Amino acid sequence: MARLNLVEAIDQALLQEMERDADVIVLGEDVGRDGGVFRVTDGLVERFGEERVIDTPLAESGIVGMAIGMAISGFRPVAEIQFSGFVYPAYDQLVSHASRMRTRSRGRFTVPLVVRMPYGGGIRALEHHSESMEAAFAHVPGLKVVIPADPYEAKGLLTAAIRDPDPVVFFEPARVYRAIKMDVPEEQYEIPLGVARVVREGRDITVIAWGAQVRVAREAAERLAAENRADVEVIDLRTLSPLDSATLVASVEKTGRALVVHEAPRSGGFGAEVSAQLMERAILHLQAPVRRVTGFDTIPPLSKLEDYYQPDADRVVDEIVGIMEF
Amino acid sequence: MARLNLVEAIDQALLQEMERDADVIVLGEDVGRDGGVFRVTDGLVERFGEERVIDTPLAESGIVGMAIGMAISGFRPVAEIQFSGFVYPAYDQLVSHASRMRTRSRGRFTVPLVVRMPYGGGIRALEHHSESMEAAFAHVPGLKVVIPADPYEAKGLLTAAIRDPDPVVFFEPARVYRAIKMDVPEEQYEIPLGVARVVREGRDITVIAWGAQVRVAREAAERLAAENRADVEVIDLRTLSPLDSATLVASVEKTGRALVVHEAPRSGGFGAEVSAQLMERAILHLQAPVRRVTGFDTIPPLSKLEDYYQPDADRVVDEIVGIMEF
Amino acid sequence: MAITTVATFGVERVEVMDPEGVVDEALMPDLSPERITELYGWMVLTRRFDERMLKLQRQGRLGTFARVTGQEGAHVPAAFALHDEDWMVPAFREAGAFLVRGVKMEDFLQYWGGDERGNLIPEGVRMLPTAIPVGTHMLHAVGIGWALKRRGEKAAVLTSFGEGATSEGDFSEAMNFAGVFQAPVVFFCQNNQWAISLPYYRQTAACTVAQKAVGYGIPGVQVDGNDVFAVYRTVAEALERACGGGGPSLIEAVTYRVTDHTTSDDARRYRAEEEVATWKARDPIERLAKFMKKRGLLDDAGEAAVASDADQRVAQAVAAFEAVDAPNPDEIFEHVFAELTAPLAEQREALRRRLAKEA
Amino acid sequence: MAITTVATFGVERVEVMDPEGVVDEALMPDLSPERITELYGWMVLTRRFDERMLKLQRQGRLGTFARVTGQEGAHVPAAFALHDEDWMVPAFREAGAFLVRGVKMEDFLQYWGGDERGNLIPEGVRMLPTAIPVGTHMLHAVGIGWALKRRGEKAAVLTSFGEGATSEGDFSEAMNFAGVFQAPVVFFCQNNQWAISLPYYRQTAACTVAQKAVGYGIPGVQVDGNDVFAVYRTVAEALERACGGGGPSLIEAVTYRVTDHTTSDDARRYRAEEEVATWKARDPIERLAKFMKKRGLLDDAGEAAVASDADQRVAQAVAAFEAVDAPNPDEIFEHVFAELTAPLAEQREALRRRLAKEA
Ligand SMILES: Cc1ncc(C[n+]2csc(CCOP(=O)(O)OP(=O)(O)O)c2C)c(N)n1
Ligand SMILES: Cc1ncc(C[n+]2csc(CCOP(=O)(O)OP(=O)(O)O)c2C)c(N)n1
Ligand SMILES: [Mg+2]
Ligand SMILES: [Mg+2]
Repeated sequence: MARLNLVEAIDQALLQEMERDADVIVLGEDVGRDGGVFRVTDGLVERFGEERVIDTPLAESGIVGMAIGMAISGFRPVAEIQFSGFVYPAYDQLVSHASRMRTRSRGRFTVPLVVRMPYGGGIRALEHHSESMEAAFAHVPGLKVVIPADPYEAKGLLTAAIRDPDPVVFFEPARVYRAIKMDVPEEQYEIPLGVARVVREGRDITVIAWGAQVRVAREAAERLAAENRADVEVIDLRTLSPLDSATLVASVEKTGRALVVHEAPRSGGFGAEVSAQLMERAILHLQAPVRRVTGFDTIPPLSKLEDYYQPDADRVVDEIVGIMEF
Repeated sequence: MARLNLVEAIDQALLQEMERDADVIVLGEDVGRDGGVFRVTDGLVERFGEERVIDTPLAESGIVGMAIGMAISGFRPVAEIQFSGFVYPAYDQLVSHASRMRTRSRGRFTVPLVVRMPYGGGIRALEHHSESMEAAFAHVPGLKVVIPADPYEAKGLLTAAIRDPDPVVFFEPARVYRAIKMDVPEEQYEIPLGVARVVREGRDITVIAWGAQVRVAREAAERLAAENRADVEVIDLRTLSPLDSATLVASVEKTGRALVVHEAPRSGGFGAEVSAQLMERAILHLQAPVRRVTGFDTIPPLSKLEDYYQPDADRVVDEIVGIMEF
Repeated sequence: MAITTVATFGVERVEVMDPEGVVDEALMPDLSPERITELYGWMVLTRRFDERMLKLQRQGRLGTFARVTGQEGAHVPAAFALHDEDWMVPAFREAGAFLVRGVKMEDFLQYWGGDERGNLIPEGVRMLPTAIPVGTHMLHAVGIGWALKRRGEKAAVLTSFGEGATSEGDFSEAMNFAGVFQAPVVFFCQNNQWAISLPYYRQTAACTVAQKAVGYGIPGVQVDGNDVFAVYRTVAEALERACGGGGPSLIEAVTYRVTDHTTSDDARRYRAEEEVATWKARDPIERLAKFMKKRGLLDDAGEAAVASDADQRVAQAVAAFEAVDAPNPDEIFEHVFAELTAPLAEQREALRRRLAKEA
Repeated sequence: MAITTVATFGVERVEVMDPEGVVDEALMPDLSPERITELYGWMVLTRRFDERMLKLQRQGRLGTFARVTGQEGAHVPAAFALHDEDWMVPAFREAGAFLVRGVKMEDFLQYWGGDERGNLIPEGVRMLPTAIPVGTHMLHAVGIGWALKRRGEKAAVLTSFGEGATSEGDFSEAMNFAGVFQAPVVFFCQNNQWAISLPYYRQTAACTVAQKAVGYGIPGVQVDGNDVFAVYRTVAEALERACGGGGPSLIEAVTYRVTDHTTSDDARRYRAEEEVATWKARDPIERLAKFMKKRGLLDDAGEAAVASDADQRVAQAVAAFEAVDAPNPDEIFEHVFAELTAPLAEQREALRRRLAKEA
C-alpha cells in the first residue's frame, strides 16, 4: 500500500480502470502529454495512447457534448474540465442532454460519463480558479454529484463514478491535491455513490462537510476534543446528489445539533438543502438550529483576501460553540 | 386603469421605460416583427425601430455577451431568452461576466442588464419548455433574481429591474402569461427589488411561494379559510436574490409554521434556502417543521403527466393540514 | 516582403434536376427505378402525415410541433441515403427521416402528443431522439462518429439542423472537433431561409452556409434542397467519403419553410405571402413526380394510389396512437437513473400515496 | 443543371519587414521616426517588465501570470495603432497593451499579486480588465462596438485573443454577431502556435485562423506577428475601415510563445526545444532594432539607454507596488452590487465581528 496524494490517487484510479475496461476514455484540455495542468492524468497517454487519452481543442461544451456521443456509443468517457470555473460553457450540455438522455429516450440511450474538475479555493489562484458552484449541479435532475475529501476516498469514489451507468460530476478539491498523503490500497475498490461517511464519531454535534472542508471540520473537532469542550461527529457528505439523508438524520438524532460547512457562497448553497432536510426529518431531535459556515455571497476574492472568505477551523469552532450554547 | 394580463403588463413596462430612457434596448430572438413568441414585445419595434428592438441571431450566449458590452457602454439592454430552458448557453456569460464585471473592475464597469425569460410548466409544452431552474441563478453572487406573480407585480418589478444598476435575471411564469387579467395603472411605478410581499394575512401558517405558485398558494388558503380549517398567510417572495428574510421571519414569528411551494425540482431548490433561513432565524417560533411542496427530482414530464409534477392547491392544502396537525 | 495569397477556397452548388423534372444524366446518383419509387413514397407519406398531424394538433389531440411540408426534398433523401449501420442525429424538423429510418408513425404521434414513451426509438434503429435545444446535438454526432471510427465500423453519422442552428456556438465547436478528429460525420443543414421570424440574411453575414466549413478545414457544399437527386447524390458521396476515412463535411440544402414555424406560430406576422408562394411553386414532391412521369415510373393513377396508400397508413397509425392508454405516473421516475435513488423512491411513494388517496 | 462555383475566397498574408529589418517601402505604414522610436520603447519596456515579473513570481511576490516575451511584435503595435477613443478588450496575454493604453505598471503588478484593487482601469482609459475565461470576452467587444456605432462615435474596438480561443463557441457567436450588426470590431488573434500543450494543428483543421472569417462574411487576413510594421499597418487599416462603417474584420498575427504558458507551466513536457530556438531567433524586438539601426534611429548606446530606462521605470513601479498596504477585508463586499444588500451587510458584519474578536 503506497502513500499517495489526491492527484496520484486519482491518476491511479484512472489508470487501473482504463486497464480493466478498454472502453474508458480520458479527454480534455492538456490531459495528454502535459498530463493535465495538475498532473492528474500524468502517464496515461504514454500507457494508453492518444486514441484513449485525448487532447481536445479548447472548448468545454465541445468536450462534454462529444463525450455524450461517445457515452451513447458505449464508451465510458472521463472528461476533465481544467477548472470548475470553466465548466459553465458545458452547463447546457450537462443540463439539457447528459442528465436527460436516459429519460428522453426511455432508457434506450444512456450517458455513463464522468466530468472531473478541480474546484474550490485556497490555492492562491487567479480569478475563476477558486469557484465552488457544486449546488448548481446538485440541483439538476439526472446528474450525480460527487466530491471526495481525501486520496483514499477519491480513488474509490472515482472508480465507482466511472462504473456508474449515469453521468457523474466529480469535483476535486484543488486545495487537497497535494496537501496530504495517505495510504491508498494498490488494488481497485469502489466506494458506493450516494452514501455519506462518518469520519469521526461524536455525541454533541454533527458537522457536515465535503471536499476540502472535511479536513477543516476535523481540525475543529480535534481542537474541541483536546480542550474537552465538545465531542464532535464529523460527516463527509461525499455525494451531494443523490443525498444520503438517512446517515445525516441518524447522526443528528444522536447528537441533537448540526452545522454544515462549505466554501460555496452562502445563499442557495448546498448547505441549505442539508439544513432543510434536517428541518424536515429531525426537527424533534434538534436542540439548536442547524447553522452554516460558508463563503460569502460574493465573488471569491483574489489571494490577498482569500483567507477571509474560506471557512477555517476557527470559524467552525466558534460556530460549534455558539450552537452548543444556544 | 386598464385590465391587463401578464404579457401586456410587461409589454407596457418595456414600452414606457423605453420612452422614458433612450438607452433602454430590447434584444433577443424574434423580439422584433414577431413581437416575441409570447408577444411580450409586441409593438415595440414599430414604435422604437430596429436599432432599439433588435432581432438577434440564434445564440443565447451571443445575446447576453453582446448585451454585457452594451451595458458596459451605458445602455440598458433588456435581453429576452425565448424559454428559460434555453438560457444555459448563456449561463457562462451570466456567471463569469455579467455578475462580476463590477467586482472585477472595482466599480468602473457595470452591467445594468435585465435578462427576461418565461419559465415554469403548466403550458403543455415540449421538452425544455417547462423548466424552473431559478435556484441555479439565485446562488450566483452578483446576480439579482426576480420573479413576478401577476401583471401588477410584473410591471412594477420589471421597471425596477431595468433601472437597477446591476444585472437582474427576470423569470416570467409562462403559465400566468394569459391566465389572469387585473388592473394595472397606466402610469409607471416601481416595486423595489429585494422586498417580499404579504399577499394574504393569516395567523396559523405562512406559505411562501413565487411565480405561478403564488396563485396556487392563495387558492389553497382560500379553500382552507372557507372550510374554517386554517388561517393562512401567503407571502410572494418576488426576489430570490437578495432574499428578504426579514419579512419571512416576521411572518413566521406570528404564525409559527411555514410551507414553501415551488415547482422546481426538490433537491437543492430555492425552497431549501428559505427553510434554512427560517431554521437559523426563527426556530424558537416554529411549532412544526418548515416543509416544501415542490416538483420532483426528475425531468419535468411532458404534457400527459405534467399535472402530477406541478404543485397544485390540493397538495398545498394537504401539506398545510399535515403541518397544522404536527 | 509582400502581400501574398496563402489559401483559396471555393463553394460549389450541386443541381441535378430542374424544376421541370429534367435531370443532368452525368450527375444522376446511382438509384434504381425501384429505389426512386420508394423514395417518392416516403416523401408523399411524410407530406400526408404532416398534414394529418396539423389537423390532430388543431383538434387538440397533439401538442405543438414543427411541420416539414416543403422540406421533404431535403431531409427525406438525406435519410434515404443512409445505410442501416449509419447513425442519424436529428434536430426537430425531420419527420420524414424518422419514418425512413424505421420509427413507427404511432410512436412519433405519441411523443408529440405529450407522452414520452413514444420517444423510445426501436432497438436496432441508429437514430437519436428529437433534440429541441437548437444547435446542441451536433456534438453528439461527433462523439458517435468518433466511436464508429474507433471501433473500426464502416459507418458514418448524419446530423441535421436548420440554418439558425449554425449561429449557436455548439455548431462551431462540433464542426471544429469533427475536423480535428476527422470524425465520419456529415453535417446536413436544411437552410429553409427562416429561423422563426429571422430571415437568413440576418442570421449571418455569410452568403452561404456551405462556406462556414472553411473555418474548420473541412469541405462544404451547397445543393438545391428541393432537388432530391442533388441531395441524395451529395449526401451519399459525403457518407462514402466519411466511411472511407475522408473525414467530415458540411452540406447546405437550400430549401424553404413554406409552413408556419410550428403550430404555435403565425408566419404572416413577419413575412410576405409572395415569397411563400414562389417557393410553393418549387415543390420537391411535384418535381420528382414530373421526373418519374417522364420516365414512366409514375402516372396519374399511380400518383393517386401512392397518396391513398399513404393516407391509409397514416389513418392506421392515428388509430393505433389513439388506442394507447394514458401513461402511469410512475413513468416520471422510471428513467432518471438506472436505479431508483432514495430521494426518487421517496418522491414516487409520496405521489402514489397522494393518488391512492384521491382515488 | 450542373455543379457550379457560387463563391470564392482567398486568404492574404501581409509581411512588411523581413528578419533582417529590411522593409517593403510600398507597404510601410505611415509612422514617423518618433512614433517608431516610441513603439520600440514600449516593446522594450514590455520585455523588461515581463522578465521582472517572472522574478517577482519566482520570489513569491506575484501569483501565476502569463508571460508575453516574444509576442511584443503582435499586441504592442496593435495597441499602439489604437486611438484614445478606441476600445480594447483584451484576454490575458497582452501586458504590453495595458502599458501602451495607460494602465500603470504598479497597478498591473498589484492585480497579478492577488489584489483586485489593481484592476481599476484609470478613468478615461477605454480598456476592459483582463478576461481569464478563454474566448468569452469578444462578445463584449461586439456590444461595445455596437454602442459606439449607435452613438455615432468615430471609434472602433480591438479585441485580442489566442488561437486557442477560436475553438470556443463564443468566438463564433461574436464573429457572427459582429458580421450581422456590422459592428466596428477588429478581432485580433495572437496565434502563438500553442494553447498550453496543444499545438495549432491540433486546435483546428483549418490551415489559417484568418480563414475563419469566411464563415461570417467578414474579411480575414494573416500577418507576420513578429513584424511590427505588418501588424501596425493591418490593424490601422482595419480600425479605419471599422470606424468608417466598413464593419468588422479578423486579423491573425502569427507569432510564437517562446515562454512557458504561465509561470505554473513547464513547456518542456510537451514541445521540442529546437522549435523554441527557431522562434527565439525571430525576435520581434531585435528585428525592429535592426531596422532602426539601418535608418539611424538607434545605435548600440541608444539601445542600452532604452533598456536601462525601461529597467528604471520597472524598478519604480515595483517599489510603488510593494509599498501598497494590504487591502481591507471590507473590499470583499464593496463592489458586488451598487448597494450593499441585506445579506451582504450581514455577512460583512459577521466578518468584522470575527476580525475584531481575533484582534
Ligand atoms: C437553444 C435554443 N434557443 C431557442 C430555441 C427556440 N427555437 C426553436 S426552433 C427555433 C428556430 C430554429 O431555426 P433553424 O435552426 O433555422 O431551424 P428551423 O426551425 O428553420 O427548421 C428557435 C429559435 C430553441 N429551441 N433552442
Ligand atoms: C474557458 C476556459 N477554459 C480553459 C482555460 C484554461 N486556460 C487558460 S489559457 C489556456 C490556453 C489558451 O490558449 P490561447 O487561446 O491560444 O492563448 P495563449 O495562452 O496561447 O495566449 C487555457 C486552456 C480558461 N482560462 N478558460
Ligand atoms: Mg431555418
Ligand atoms: Mg495560443
